[in-house]
Amino acid sequence: MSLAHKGRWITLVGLVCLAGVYVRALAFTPVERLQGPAQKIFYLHVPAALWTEAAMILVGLAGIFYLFLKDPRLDRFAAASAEVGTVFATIVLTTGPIWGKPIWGTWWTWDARLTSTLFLFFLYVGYLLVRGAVRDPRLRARYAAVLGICGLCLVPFIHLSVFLFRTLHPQPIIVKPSAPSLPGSMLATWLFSLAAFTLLYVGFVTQRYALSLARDAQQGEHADHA
Amino acid sequence: MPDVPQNAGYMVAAYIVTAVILLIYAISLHRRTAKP
Amino acid sequence: MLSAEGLRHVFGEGRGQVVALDGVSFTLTSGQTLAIFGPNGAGKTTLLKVLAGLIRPRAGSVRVAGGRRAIGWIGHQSHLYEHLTVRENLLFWATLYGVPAARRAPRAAEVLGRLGMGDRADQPVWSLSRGLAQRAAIAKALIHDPSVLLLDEPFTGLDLAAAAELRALLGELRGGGAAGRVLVLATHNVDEGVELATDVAFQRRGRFVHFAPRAGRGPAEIAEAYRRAVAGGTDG
Amino acid sequence: MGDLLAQAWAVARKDLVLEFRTRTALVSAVVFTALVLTVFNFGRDPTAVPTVDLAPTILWVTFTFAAMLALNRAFQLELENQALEGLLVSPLSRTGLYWGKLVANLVFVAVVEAVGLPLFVLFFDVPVGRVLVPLVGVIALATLGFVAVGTLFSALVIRTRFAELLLVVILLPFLVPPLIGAVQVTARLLGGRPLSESVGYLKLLAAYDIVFVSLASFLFRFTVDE
Repeated sequence: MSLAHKGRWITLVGLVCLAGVYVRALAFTPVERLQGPAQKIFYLHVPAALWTEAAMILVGLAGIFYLFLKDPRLDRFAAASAEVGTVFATIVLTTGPIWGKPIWGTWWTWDARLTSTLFLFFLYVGYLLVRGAVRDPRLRARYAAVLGICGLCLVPFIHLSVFLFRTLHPQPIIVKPSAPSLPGSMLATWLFSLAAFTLLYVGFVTQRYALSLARDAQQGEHADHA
Repeated sequence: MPDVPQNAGYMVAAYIVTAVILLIYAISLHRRTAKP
Repeated sequence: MLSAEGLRHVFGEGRGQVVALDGVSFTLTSGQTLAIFGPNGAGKTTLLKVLAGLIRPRAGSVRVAGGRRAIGWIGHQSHLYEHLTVRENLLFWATLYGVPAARRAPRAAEVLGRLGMGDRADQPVWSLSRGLAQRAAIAKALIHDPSVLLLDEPFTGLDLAAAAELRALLGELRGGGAAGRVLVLATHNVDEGVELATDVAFQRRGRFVHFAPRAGRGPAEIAEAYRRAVAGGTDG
Repeated sequence: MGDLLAQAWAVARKDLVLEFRTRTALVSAVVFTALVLTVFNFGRDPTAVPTVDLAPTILWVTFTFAAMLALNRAFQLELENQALEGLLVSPLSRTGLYWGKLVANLVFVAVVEAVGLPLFVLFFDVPVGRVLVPLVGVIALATLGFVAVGTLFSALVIRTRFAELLLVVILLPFLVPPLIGAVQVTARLLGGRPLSESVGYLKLLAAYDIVFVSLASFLFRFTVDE
């Protein structure tokens, strides 16, 4: 079974799992009284945001190891993780405002998670642009690793500056969305959704990795270490 | 008992948007890796 | 002393690879001048860049007595800042090459004198003619009195007079015996710099298909040997 | 170590001599700064928004643009004069080259800021007198942050297409933490509030400088070596 097939299966399982989350969240999880049904956006928004950040951290770590080991597989993984991270960031940046409108009355709020995801999105765009602008695979891998490592080191500073900024304008947090201090059934749904997104991340990255592997082999640019 | 805010529409919108984004990406990956 | 051991280098990866160096090894001692002939794309420039430390080879090693500080590089780029004067350029590069502060000014004056550029020393580089700019570039390469001098096609773009002048200068620079410098000269034009060479090498597809002392052979014999080696060496 | 500093200073001095001798870049940056400040001046209605609230943002947006001009020029000198190969052949360590370029960029930006700040005070009639020393301190702290990252990235983009555009895009997320810190502290200073209120942001700026100057010093060699 080729890598692409494995990736497709994992993605399929992830999508089925996500369907399960949809059913469970929409039909079997109690509505939160203060925020109303809109609160259920939380089950998609937060896992996607966690994986947006996790994907960038993995890009950075892959970059660190690439600089020392010079193994093209690490570079391929970093490229895959960055692309998948961008997709998840898009989800966060669309569901965020949709959730913000009914709760805080405005489409965009400088909420901590939304703001840091926006900065991560710019980081991803920069990363993918650098990968697109460099022809030579080894040079591209090295430049991407340098940018990935800087991105990894930037994540804590994004949180710190957003945290300091937020203590300046505290939003009326009705339900603290970040910490899952939720009653049992809601927490279970949230964890279920996190599992679904994890599967999707792994499935997508595997497929994207297989894709760049095929593309490199076809152009004969990457020696096949796999 | 304060009545629960009726904002289910936003929830549905968010769930649809998420599904659309994920499906589009899944399909694009599927097609791109399918080509020999 | 300059020695290369099993140098191998490749550009790109997988099937799209271009083999630039495929196992090059040699050793040169003071006073020796190696002229490397080969068609464009034989990997001559890559070899010189690896010797100079500009490119890390995929395999093999380069040893230079005195390390990078002892290497002079004359390539297609002058490395001179146009808006600085010739002297300012020399003083700047002397600092980078670790020439002690007190020694820099006299050393610059000495090199400028030797290259007959004393009167142009305080002119900005952009105002120099091509020939003078080439000489200024050579002055830069000599500022730290390198024991190894690497020249990548130094004669290209020079008219006959300038080429003859350069040849005379290199001959004088080489010095003889133990105190002499090691010169490595890469060119695709056989009759340039043959007289300078103590040893001759033909490079083809990243490999030396011929490496031997010149032994008094003139440009004609070398050209003939080159044709035979390149033609004969079709095993590549 | 002494050798390294001497070489780094030689690189910085060379850059600055060239900048002050050709002066084109410096003059254009200064004129640009004055222009942006003027435009901001006409762009606002003093009666609607009190200047003090808007001033810090205007100051820092102007300084960021000016820094961008300097960073774009950072390695232009080497390219125009075909000298980068010379620097890489010489025994000058990559870190020495980075520090030389960093110092040159910082001086360039400092000169532009030294002109921009008085103009800013003049145009916006902002009471700076009492807080001048801490204000200059914050400006230095924040400028070091994004110029350190900018110098690394300007070396990274020189060999790619659309280098200027790419530099701005990949640098954008890295500008945010120093900018947020700088604007917040400047606002407090101009608002006459005691420095003790901005300790959090000052720590952010200091930490950012330490992390990214050392990270960039380490990563620089991977952006210039072939």
